[in-house]
Amino acid sequence: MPSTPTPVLALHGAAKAFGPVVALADGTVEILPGEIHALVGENGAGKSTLVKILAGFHQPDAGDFQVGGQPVSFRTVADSKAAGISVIYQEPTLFPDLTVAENIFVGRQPKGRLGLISRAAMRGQARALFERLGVRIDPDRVAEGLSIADQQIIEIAKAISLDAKVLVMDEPTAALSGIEVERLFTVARSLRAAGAGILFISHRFDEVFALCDRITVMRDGRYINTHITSEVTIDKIVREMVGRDIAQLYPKVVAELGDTVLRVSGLGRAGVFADISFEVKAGEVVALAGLVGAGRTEVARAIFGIDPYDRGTVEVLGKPLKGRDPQAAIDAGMAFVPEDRRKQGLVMDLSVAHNAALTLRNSLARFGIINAGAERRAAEEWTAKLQVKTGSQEYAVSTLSGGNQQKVVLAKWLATAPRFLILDEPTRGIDIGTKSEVHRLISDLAGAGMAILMISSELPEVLGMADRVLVMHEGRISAELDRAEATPETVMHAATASALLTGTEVLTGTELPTGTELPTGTEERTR
Amino acid sequence: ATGCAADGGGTAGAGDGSDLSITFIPKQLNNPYTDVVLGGGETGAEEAGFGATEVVGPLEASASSQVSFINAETQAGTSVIVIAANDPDAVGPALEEARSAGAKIVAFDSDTAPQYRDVFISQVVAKDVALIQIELMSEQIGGSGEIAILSATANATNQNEWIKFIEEELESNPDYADITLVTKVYGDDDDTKSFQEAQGLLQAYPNLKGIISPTTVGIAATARYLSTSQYKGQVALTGLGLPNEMRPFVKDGTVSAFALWDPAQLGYVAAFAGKALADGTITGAEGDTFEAGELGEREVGADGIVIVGPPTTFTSENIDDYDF
Amino acid sequence: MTATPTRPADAPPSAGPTPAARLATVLRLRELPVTIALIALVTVTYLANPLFLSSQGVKDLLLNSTIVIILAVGQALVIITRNVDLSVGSILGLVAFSTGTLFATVPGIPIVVVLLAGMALGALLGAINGLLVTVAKVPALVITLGTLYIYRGLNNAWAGGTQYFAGDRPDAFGALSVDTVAGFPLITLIALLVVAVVAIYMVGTRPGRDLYAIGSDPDAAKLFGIPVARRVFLAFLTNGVLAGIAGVLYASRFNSVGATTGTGLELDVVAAAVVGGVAIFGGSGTVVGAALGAILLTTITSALTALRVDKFWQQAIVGVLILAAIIIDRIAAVRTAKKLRLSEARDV
Amino acid sequence: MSNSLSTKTPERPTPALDTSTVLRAEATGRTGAARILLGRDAIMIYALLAFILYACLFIPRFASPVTIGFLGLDVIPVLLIAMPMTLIIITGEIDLSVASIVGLTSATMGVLWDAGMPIETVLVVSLLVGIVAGAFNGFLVAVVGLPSLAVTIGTLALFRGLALVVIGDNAVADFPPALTTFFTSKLGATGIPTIMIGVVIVAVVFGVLLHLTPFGRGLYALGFSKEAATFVGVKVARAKFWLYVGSGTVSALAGIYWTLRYSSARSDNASGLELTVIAAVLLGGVSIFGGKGSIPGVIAGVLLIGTINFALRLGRISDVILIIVTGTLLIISVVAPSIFSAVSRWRHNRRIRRSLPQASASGPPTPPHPA
Ligand SMILES: Nc1ncnc2c1ncn2[C@@H]1O[C@H](COP(=O)(O)OP(=O)(O)OP(=O)(O)O)[C@@H](O)[C@H]1O
Ligand SMILES: Nc1ncnc2c1ncn2[C@@H]1O[C@H](COP(=O)(O)OP(=O)(O)OP(=O)(O)O)[C@@H](O)[C@H]1O
Ligand SMILES: [Mg+2]
Ligand SMILES: [Mg+2]
Repeated sequence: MPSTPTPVLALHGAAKAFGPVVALADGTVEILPGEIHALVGENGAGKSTLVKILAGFHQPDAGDFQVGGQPVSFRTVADSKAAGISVIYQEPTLFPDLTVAENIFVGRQPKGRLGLISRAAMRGQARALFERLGVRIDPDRVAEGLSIADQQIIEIAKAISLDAKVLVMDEPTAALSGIEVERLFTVARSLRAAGAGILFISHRFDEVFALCDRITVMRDGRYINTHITSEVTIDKIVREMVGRDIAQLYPKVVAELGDTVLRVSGLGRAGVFADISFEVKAGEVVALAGLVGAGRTEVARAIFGIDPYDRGTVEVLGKPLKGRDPQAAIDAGMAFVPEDRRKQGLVMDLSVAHNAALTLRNSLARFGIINAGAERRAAEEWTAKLQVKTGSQEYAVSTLSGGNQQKVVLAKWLATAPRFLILDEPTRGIDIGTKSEVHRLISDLAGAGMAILMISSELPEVLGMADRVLVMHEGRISAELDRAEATPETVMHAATASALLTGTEVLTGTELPTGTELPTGTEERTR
Repeated sequence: ATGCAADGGGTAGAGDGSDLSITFIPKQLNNPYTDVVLGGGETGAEEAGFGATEVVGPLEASASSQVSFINAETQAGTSVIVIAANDPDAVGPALEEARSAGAKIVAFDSDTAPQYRDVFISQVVAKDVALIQIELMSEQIGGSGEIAILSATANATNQNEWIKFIEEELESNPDYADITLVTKVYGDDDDTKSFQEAQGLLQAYPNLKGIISPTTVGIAATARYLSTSQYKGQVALTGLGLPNEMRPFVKDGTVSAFALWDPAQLGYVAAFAGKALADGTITGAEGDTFEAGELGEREVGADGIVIVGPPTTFTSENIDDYDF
Repeated sequence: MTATPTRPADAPPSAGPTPAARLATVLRLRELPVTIALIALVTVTYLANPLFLSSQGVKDLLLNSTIVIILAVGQALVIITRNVDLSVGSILGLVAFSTGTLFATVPGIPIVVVLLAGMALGALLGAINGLLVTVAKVPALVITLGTLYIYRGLNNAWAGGTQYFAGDRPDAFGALSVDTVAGFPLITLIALLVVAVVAIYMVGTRPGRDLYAIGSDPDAAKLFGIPVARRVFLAFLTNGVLAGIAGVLYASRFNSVGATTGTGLELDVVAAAVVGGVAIFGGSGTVVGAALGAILLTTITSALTALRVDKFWQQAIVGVLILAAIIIDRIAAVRTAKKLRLSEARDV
Repeated sequence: MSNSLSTKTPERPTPALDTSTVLRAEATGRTGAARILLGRDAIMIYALLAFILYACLFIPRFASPVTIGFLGLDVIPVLLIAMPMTLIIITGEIDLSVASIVGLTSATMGVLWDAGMPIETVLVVSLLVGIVAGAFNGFLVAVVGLPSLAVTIGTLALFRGLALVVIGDNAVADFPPALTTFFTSKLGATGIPTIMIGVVIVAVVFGVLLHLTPFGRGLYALGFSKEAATFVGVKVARAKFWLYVGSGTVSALAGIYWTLRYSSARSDNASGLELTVIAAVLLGGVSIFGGKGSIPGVIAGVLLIGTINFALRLGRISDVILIIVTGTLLIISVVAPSIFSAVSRWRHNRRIRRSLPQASASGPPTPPHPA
């Protein structure tokens, strides 16, 4: 092996557990100066946890950490920053009440006269940064209400303005369009040329192969391998990431289709999505694919009545559904497993039984009083069917592991015996074992005649489970693909294609929603 | 602090009373005027021969807060409860219960409704207090002009009675024909609030010649405001105040004269009245008499009211002779 | 419909905000409603009763609001971090009484020393709040409700029936709230100085901006590496110091200090901050706004008296004012959010 | 490496592929009797019983039926208002205006009675005033969506102000004696106030509502996360609105009780009571963030403060001590759990650290470097 320069950052055998869940068992990565290093792995592989250890946000339970050859042990995020590590987190961390410029410079605002913060200097520097990234965002507007893409750009601006030795980017491109991604790459390459080390996390292999020098693969919280990009193929990386045969993971059984259960026509909400029309038949699994921020969750929420919509109709079994009324949706036979089980799916302090029976609470009541016995039986039935592993039905769900929590969410919705089921990221952040159980369940349910709409950011899951794939892009359905037509390429193309066109082309033929206020001075405020 | 009790070297009361207990329930604890009254009361209780003397009460002077203290005393089997009522009716049912459990009830300083107590120890004849205040005011403003009253709480029994007499006197007495009472405001016996009420009065009534404040907190706060404002010396102030509190304002000319009885005597007499009731020497009927230590014999008047003594007028000449 | 079509990615950014944008910024200021309300109130009252703005009238207005201004500024700091301090009334009471005690027991003690002592006591009490909130990580509302009782209890236990009166204090101390410079009473000048210093701190220093970031999103602040606990502690400490200053000035301004001084002030102070545009859930609002809120709430009482409005209406009007403030704030927020959603949206 | 983990979880089928490997075989939690006997509410009830025992033994005259009577009458207003307050705080909101509604109700009763209306009408109209006041809060919080802390600080001033407007500085006292005696009467020789029956009914209604009905389940969900509640069909705005109406109604009942028990209708009745109620509710184990708490715990909290209060008065110990004790209890009740959980987290982390392999043992892999 040739003698190599000292890594700017080296982490070996890092471990981190949250309660009973081991998020990271062996986090290992070495970044050389002047290198862009990719970190890939499935959802829940522990990438973000590793990033948060580098950032000093989590303290590892075990492991060996060096920066510039010196052992370090960060106690706070500030320690990590001081050591020259700059991090873009997966979830944007903007302060909604502060202005864009301030968000970039929090904690290190440029000072002017009398040692006070100079707003003019801050504004100027922010503009310069945006110019470098090739975007236009008004530095003086507050961050509240920015699109996810803009938020991501601000995160990037924030990180590169630090002139750090190590730049860590956790899925920075997830919400960006082609042009913006290209800009980001240019900036990243120039930082590399200046000698910085960059850790780049992405689920998009084209980006990884276009940008990165080396690739580290993680699986199930463990380091698997590191490759030099030019010496490896996508296939090999995918095999290492997944660690098993895809077919085994997605036990899809194509079911016989029945009547149309859900019909959505012309659904639209100003500024969020438009012209959404599709059907789901009994026994069918329809996947809603697209990039993060494409508006899939919004559509599902509107269908279920969580959010309002301005136009269009939703019909269940031929009957129109009242908007903005989830109870009506439930009564009509709908169920919705939301994407964030901690905040939306479960009441963490309530017991497993109470959670599992929460959707049934009205029908379990006689004379307005919940029948405790019936409640326990209803809860037990489904938690048993789904093999929720818990010591007792009376434990608070917060004591369960993520996978088991997700099963409780599924149990509580399946208990309502729905005709139509929406699954939003049903396997996000759960372990592989449970994951395949969930996939088998989805197949079984469809086989039993349930209509299913599944939102997923995992392409293999979409391709493996769906009978039909609807691809969303910027709030519209950009493609509808049969199981046979759906390949990684066709889906990704539909999810990103129009973003590769120029803005004006996208716009042609788009009607203005009537009655929409045109805000004044938009060109000033926005990109 | 109690001039009366100190100079007499009074005789200790009857020996057989040591199993009797007395409890004072003032309007509010931690109030300087109350402390003087209670000081007299404790001296009186000791001289009258009570075996146990207690002082309990709420930290805030609200109508209903005294009730649970009365209840606790009822349960403790206290022989005599001496109370200054924040509200004449709110304490009624609780006092009835205490009485039926055998306690004697003495109201002092501020009366309850008459049916709830055995006797009421009044500072002075209510009318006298009213008259002396209006008289002092009339002197200071030369018998004509607008005046206002700054009182304690709007429900305070004693203040309202005096105000009523003041209003009647203003209407009926030809000497006061040129004096008009423009408004009554309430400082709730709270220093800050009284201060701001005084301020508001002067702004709202630019022709105001004088303020009567029949409460020690109110007069002190008003005096403080006047002494620091342009109205010092222009607007007259009188009422009922504690000499110790008012001394600087008398000295600097903000106030020329005000009145008060000796508060310590109030507590002192109340203790002896309680003893007499407990011993069965009196029942609270009109014409009953009892020995009030060094203050001599006192007689129960109409409605069970016992008058302690005439009010004193304090001026720059005599104020240094008093220490309370 | 949106900016998207005009998004030439490399168009040169404009140099600075246009005059129209500046005007828009002014119109969006959270302090605007309270300022307008204050001006309107003073004008109307003045027209009805010119005495309201006589030199004595102005002096009284300023004196009345001085104490609440200082407390509201401190409270604003705490609320901006998404916390609240209900114990300020009790802190003020304790400090005011200790001021009285100091003057009475140490004859000839310099006023500055007393002021510093008051600030130190306030700092101690504020630090206890801050420690409990940050170290035990429990909600400030509960903790400061607890310390409200404890501090008040301590004050009652210490003071008992003792009260200190104006006469017990040196004349020079009392003169602080009597003598004026350019029409401003000295204690009001102290309060204005406090407002200015804290306002500059909040606008112009990094730790000050951190407080906004923390209130805006505490989780993000932690992820970002802001020393959240230290900053929140500092906010409580500062609030304690300011309550301490207010306590000392209270003793100068009012006749007596004793066991009950400062009782029931807490909700008035929170109300002043809210009326002044400080969002109750943190992240936005300014100390200048809070100070204006304090002035408005204290002025309304004087104004209604000067207008001879039945005093029984005063408290109800204060209530209406508080509600109006939050409703206006809400309407503004909803409108901005809607505008942003439409302007930022993709072309759908 | 994986062995050291998987041996601990033999019953899991796919340990090698499992990120969320469970270190302990089962999640910890308590079941059945232990859960009930060791819960937060139970601790409050033990504390209450322990204090009552102490007071009976060491405070003269405490152990008597008279205590029950006086204590009962004293705690009724707080007990009543604490019921809806518990539900409101569980949903993550707050109502600071309750004491002002008591004052407004009392003032209304005074004025109407004084104006010669029949007492039945007076009671009904006063109750309606409370309901309207609650609905006003509910409208602003639930429908308009304003922060309840700010709204109810505003209505705290507004309702108290309206009480002043209604009755001014008058006090009305001459309510029908039959009614006022009824309000202080006792149930035979038990010493229990007759009116306690009504209070128990209110407590049972709210207890059942919170713990046994679909609505109550929804409230916990709502308090934990508004989103989670919306997903299971809880009508968030409607639920909150009715809670504030409930709060206004019960506060009005407390106002009627207050007025008739003290036979005194005044605008300043019950002023400052809101903080006492909130302190008692929080002491009873309700989390100010919502989602946690129970009616039995709150009742124990209210009774604990009430009993300490009464015992101190019986022992003629100054209210000063009571204030300090209340504040200290409140702080301990929130700080103690967070200290316990910090300690157990620390112990858990230490165990994990020991059970996880150290990096040095596994030996750092040597990734390839670009040539
Ligand atoms: N704070 C936490 N508490 C409990 N479990 C956690 C926590 N953070 C992460 N986890 C769990 O740790 C595992 C790894 O999560 P992590 O976010 O690191 O994955 P990732 O590789 O970044 O996935 P993705 O590609 O979806 O971003 C998941 O099972 C997740 O649920
Ligand atoms: N409150 C909001 N105000 C304005 N725009 C919003 C708001 N919430 C979401 N959006 C916009 O709606 C779009 C869709 O967001 P969302 O993240 O839910 O999409 P998604 O396709 O469900 O992605 P994923 O499920 O992978 O996270 C985003 O572009 C976002 O900017
Ligand atoms: Mg991640
Ligand atoms: Mg989504």
